Amino acid sequence: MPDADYRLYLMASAAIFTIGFYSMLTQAHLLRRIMAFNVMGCGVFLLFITLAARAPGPVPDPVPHAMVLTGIVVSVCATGLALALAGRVQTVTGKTELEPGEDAGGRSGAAHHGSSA
Amino acid sequence: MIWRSFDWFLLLAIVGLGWRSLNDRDLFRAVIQFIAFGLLAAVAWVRLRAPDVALAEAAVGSGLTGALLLSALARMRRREQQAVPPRTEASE
Amino acid sequence: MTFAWAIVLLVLLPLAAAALSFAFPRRGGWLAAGAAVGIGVGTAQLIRAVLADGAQIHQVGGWGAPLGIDLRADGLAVWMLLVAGINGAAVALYSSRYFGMERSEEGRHRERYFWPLFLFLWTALNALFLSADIFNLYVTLEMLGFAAVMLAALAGGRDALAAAMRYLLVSLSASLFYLLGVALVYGQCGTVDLRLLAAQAPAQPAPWVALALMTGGLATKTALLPMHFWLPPAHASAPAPVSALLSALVVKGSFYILLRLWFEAFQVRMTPAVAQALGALGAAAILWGSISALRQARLKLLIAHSTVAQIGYLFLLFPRAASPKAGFLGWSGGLILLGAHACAKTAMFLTAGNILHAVGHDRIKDLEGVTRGLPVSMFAFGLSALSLVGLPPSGGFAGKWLLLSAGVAQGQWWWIAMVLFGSLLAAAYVVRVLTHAFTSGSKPAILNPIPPVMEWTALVLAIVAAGFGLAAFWPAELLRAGAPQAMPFLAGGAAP
Amino acid sequence: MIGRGVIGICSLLLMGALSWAALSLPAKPPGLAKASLDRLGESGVAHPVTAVLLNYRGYDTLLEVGVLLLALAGAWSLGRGEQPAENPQSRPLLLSLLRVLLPMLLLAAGHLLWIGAFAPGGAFQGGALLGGALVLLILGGLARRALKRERCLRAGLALGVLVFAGIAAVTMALTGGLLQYPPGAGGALILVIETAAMVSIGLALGLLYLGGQPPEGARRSLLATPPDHA
Repeated sequence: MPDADYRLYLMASAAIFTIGFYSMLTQAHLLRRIMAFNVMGCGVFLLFITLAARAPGPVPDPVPHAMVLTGIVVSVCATGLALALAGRVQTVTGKTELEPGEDAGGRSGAAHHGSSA
Repeated sequence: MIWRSFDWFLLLAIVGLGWRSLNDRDLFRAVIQFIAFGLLAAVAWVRLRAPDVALAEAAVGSGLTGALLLSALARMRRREQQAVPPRTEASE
Repeated sequence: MTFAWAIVLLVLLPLAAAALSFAFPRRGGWLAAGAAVGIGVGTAQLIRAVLADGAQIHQVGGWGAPLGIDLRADGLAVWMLLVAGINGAAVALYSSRYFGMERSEEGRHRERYFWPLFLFLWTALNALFLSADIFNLYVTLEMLGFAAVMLAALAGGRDALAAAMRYLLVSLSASLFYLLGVALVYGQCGTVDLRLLAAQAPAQPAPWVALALMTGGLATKTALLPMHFWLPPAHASAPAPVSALLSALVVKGSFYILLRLWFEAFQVRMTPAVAQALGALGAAAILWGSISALRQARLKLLIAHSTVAQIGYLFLLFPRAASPKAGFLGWSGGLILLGAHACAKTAMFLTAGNILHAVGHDRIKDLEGVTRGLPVSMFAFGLSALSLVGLPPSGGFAGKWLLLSAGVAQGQWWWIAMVLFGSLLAAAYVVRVLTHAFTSGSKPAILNPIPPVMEWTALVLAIVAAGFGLAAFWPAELLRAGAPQAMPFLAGGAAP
Repeated sequence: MIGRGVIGICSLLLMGALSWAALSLPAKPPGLAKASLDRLGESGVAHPVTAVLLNYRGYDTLLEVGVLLLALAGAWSLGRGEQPAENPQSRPLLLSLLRVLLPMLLLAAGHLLWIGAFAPGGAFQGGALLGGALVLLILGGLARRALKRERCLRAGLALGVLVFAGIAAVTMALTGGLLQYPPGAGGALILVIETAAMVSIGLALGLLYLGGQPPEGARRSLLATPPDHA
């Protein structure tokens, strides 16, 4: 297997990261935004792995590989956590997306305090 | 030459699937495309001589993440069908 | 050897306590108390070591950078550890009663999960402050982010969950921007160690892009204007002790990494233009945050918006400290302000929690008579307001004074006007709360009694914030004692 | 709200900057490939990636095992999840599949753990397989009783962090260095850490599938979502 043309892989990593970033900002459905985060992460990992493959010597650089393994596990943790949170958001608000106007903060305060007495 | 076209094909497929998985109207199809995206990424890691990462990507990045997404999607669909009136408080 | 054992106390102990408090949910409070004592001892020892011998290095695994990870305790790191320790301990003490007040199943559930999440948050902060490795910093940043988001979601209401969801998405994307920068830096320099990067001083294009990506990600996590939109809802809808942690400590974690990048690893890139740009964003944040704080109807939202403004002050540190002239004045001023803001903000949010629980709401215009019912809490609020506005002898005063002196020495009058105007605005929004609270209204409508511990914890922190200016020479000495070699103009004040 | 056009233009600029920066990186990067191979003999394992993960940069992995537990604790803090609805038609198929697949997955996980010392594999990959096995068990409805034993689950989840942090503290006492293994003991200690970590990783990844704390039987928590039996 001859060496890959690494410039292609580098540009692909930039493209994948950007696609994820663009969709994170333009998509509304929480599931899609969580997938967008994973796609962004994949772009970053592709950059790490390409850099590792370019290292001079008989074998690729193991340090970026280890970093990506760490990154993949962090990603799946984040995905599980985000999906669980999205599920709760849907149960409580009935919606699978966040409302853009919520930042204005009309209602606030820890809601549970209202019920404590 | 063969490897070069293989690289082109692989990367175009990854980028294309990445885009489709985030922009497909049908969420179920989007998730399936996302899983395929992860599997192709694992092929890319093999191509870049990173078998450890390929193993982890196939098992975790594509497999488990895909399972998480699918079950979350099923749950979301079920909640939508039940159409529970939105509750205002966490307590009942 | 001191440093080695301090790491065990500061990182391994809270981490193990977090795991244990997850395995034994009923013992969370005691485990947190044990961790707090250990962290206190570790911080004290480390401060002594840094004051006596300067910066401390520990090579994890004995490998040493670039192959291994180095941990480092210098004046800046130890100062941050101290600020986190004081506020963390106070929040732990407050929470030992706060979550127990609710005797429902839901309240018990919250208390059980508060402790492991809180301990993970503390572990992440300590590990972050000690790390000298930008990839290791990424791992600590993720731990910090997860813990912060899930603590914010603990309130469980509609607003809290939606705000936490937004916070999580923003935080995860920002982390990836940071990680992408780390990848580019590694590809260029072949190391991720802060001190080795500083020695290389790379001048190629890739580190510029990397630095821009990392700064963008970290500024978003720090909620610097215009990336502040996620902060007010998340901080205001969380339970009171969590709001305190988020405002006082969590945003400062990413700010700390920004300092490390710009003043240490990539010091050569710190051009006046960059410094002025970051400072200008800070100034805009002061204006926007203060004005929107003035317009809030609810106390917790007011305090959260005030955090956006106070973060702006922290970014004034960049133009002040980057100048070779009087750089150390700006550096120590900014960092003293950081500590003072942390204590004052914790005290304020804890007070707000007391008010919310005692009268059942936090609408500012209906707070009449609260002072009669909660005199200790309102006194604490007043004292912390003193520091937020920057009146002597508070820590806020000392920090602003040093920033101003640096500005005067550098002849930058525009910035001085900015600091003073920000103080006026801060005075306006806290006075608005105080006038309502100190008006003797019809009845002190206290519904629920507040445990004394919760009132006195807030007061002690407020006293620390308000009286801190009297001892401001001490942190300055600490910061100077362990200043890294990469910041020569900071240590001596001489031109590089 | 900013329009899609503005976001699109910003994204294109971002992509340009990223490509430019990535392409400008040196073709022969000054990485740590040589350094990590040169000192492989001292690390106690023969596979470079495992050496980086558990020795050179073992501190990262320690914190990361913590992140995993934190993520699970966070998901549980949201309340109870749901037992996935069973499809009675596909259940026999799933069960017969499980009978074949489950022992294979467990064997493969153990194999990956063992060969991680000298070949691609290790605690993460093994843990991922364990997590997959647990997901299949949950899907087949075979994990119900196990999921009720919450105390055991909690202990298993915390095990990885506790063993890793404990060994880190012990190495400190023995050698004066955090995670600095005594000469010759590196391989054995790494295997102990990896075994404990694999159990916790597998449990955490599998349990994240439930989307919350394992569902309770009779007693319903206030925070639980309304139970919906298909």
